[in-house]
Amino acid sequence: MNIKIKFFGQHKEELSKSELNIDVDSNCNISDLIKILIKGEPKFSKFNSYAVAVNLNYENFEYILKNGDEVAIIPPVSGG
Amino acid sequence: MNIKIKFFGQHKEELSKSELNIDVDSNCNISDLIKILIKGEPKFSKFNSYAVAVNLNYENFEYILKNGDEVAIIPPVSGG
Amino acid sequence: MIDITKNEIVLNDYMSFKNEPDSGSLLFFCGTTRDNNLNKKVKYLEYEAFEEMALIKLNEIRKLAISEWNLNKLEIIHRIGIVDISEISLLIIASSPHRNESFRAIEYVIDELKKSVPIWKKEFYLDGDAWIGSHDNPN
Amino acid sequence: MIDITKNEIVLNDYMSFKNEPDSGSLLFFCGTTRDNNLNKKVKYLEYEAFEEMALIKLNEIRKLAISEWNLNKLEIIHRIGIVDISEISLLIIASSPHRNESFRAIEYVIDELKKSVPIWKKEFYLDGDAWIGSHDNPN
Repeated sequence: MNIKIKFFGQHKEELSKSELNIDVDSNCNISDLIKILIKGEPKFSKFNSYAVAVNLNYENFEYILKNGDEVAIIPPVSGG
Repeated sequence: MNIKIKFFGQHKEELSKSELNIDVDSNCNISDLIKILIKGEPKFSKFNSYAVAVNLNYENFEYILKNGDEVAIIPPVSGG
Repeated sequence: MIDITKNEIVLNDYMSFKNEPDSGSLLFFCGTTRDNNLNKKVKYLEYEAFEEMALIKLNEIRKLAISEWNLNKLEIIHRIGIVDISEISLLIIASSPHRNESFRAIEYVIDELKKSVPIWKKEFYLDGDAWIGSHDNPN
Repeated sequence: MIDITKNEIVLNDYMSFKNEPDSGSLLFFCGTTRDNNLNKKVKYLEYEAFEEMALIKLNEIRKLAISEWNLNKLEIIHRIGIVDISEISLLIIASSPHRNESFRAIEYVIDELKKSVPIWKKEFYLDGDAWIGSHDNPN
């Protein structure tokens, strides 16, 4: 399955990219995706605190991904 | 002693006057002044709830008046 | 700044300034004439003030609020005379480093103003009028 | 109305309307760039948003606030990009029959916005910069 990952703020800056496409096996949840992400982007391992949204909704790390899902990694927000 | 009394809002409207000069004896306090006021202006007796300011400061009813004091009868305020 | 004015309060007149550089919060409260009260249709309001004393009381409230919440700016403008529906009777502007202070200060000013500042409101209805705030024997 | 905009937020643009006839309270909150934070001199801020999602979240917050406090109006405008000192990053306007609802609603919107709306702030100092809100290992 193909998953699109979006990065923002400090993540985007640190990884020097705003998007990434990753192929994952079926039954992959978000925790699994993060492990795969860190293998390809070791710099991401320094980040401990972020939320994840799938197709514009916040989801927990057990969420099972579907082909074509867009996963946004959300650093701690600080609008206002 | 001469005391000037100022009326506002519903009092001014009811008595059809905004000011009144009253002669009182020395040692007259505000309670005494109100009794004298009601004798001259019986319509004022219908009002139960008001504060009193002497020379622009709120004072209690035991306040002893001095010659030339300006006494403002303050109906319940409702600014805003 | 404190003001009691017979003129219409026009918000744009107060919007030309930028916030203070060391403020992160700027809050504007407008009290406006509502077209109804206690199930009666209101045509307009009329405010009367004991101006000399009201200015003193507003200044006292302002100074207390500025020192209590460490404000960079606090302006209180109260209109008197006839105030039509939707027009502003009271404008309060507060500026502070953080937002909580602006909110608390403006709520304090309104509460205190309604307790101690000699300003009176009369509501005009389709079929009469009434002074607000009085618990005295009605006519 | 909800908006996320790259343009400067000019208060006068939002001041031309009169308050709703059945409202007695109109409250404007402006969050502005402060020239200091945590004892550092701030030169300017830069905001970034995940706009598509931020608009959805702001709309959810707005709907909840309107129904919770029975507001007649609630507008939320957030600026993104560079925001200079004293300029407005966040404008919230609330209108309600009584004042308490306007105050509670705006405080609620700010609190929720700071919890769940994907917008990020970077502070630029004389000697560097920092993303705000992060508790991750610093560089």
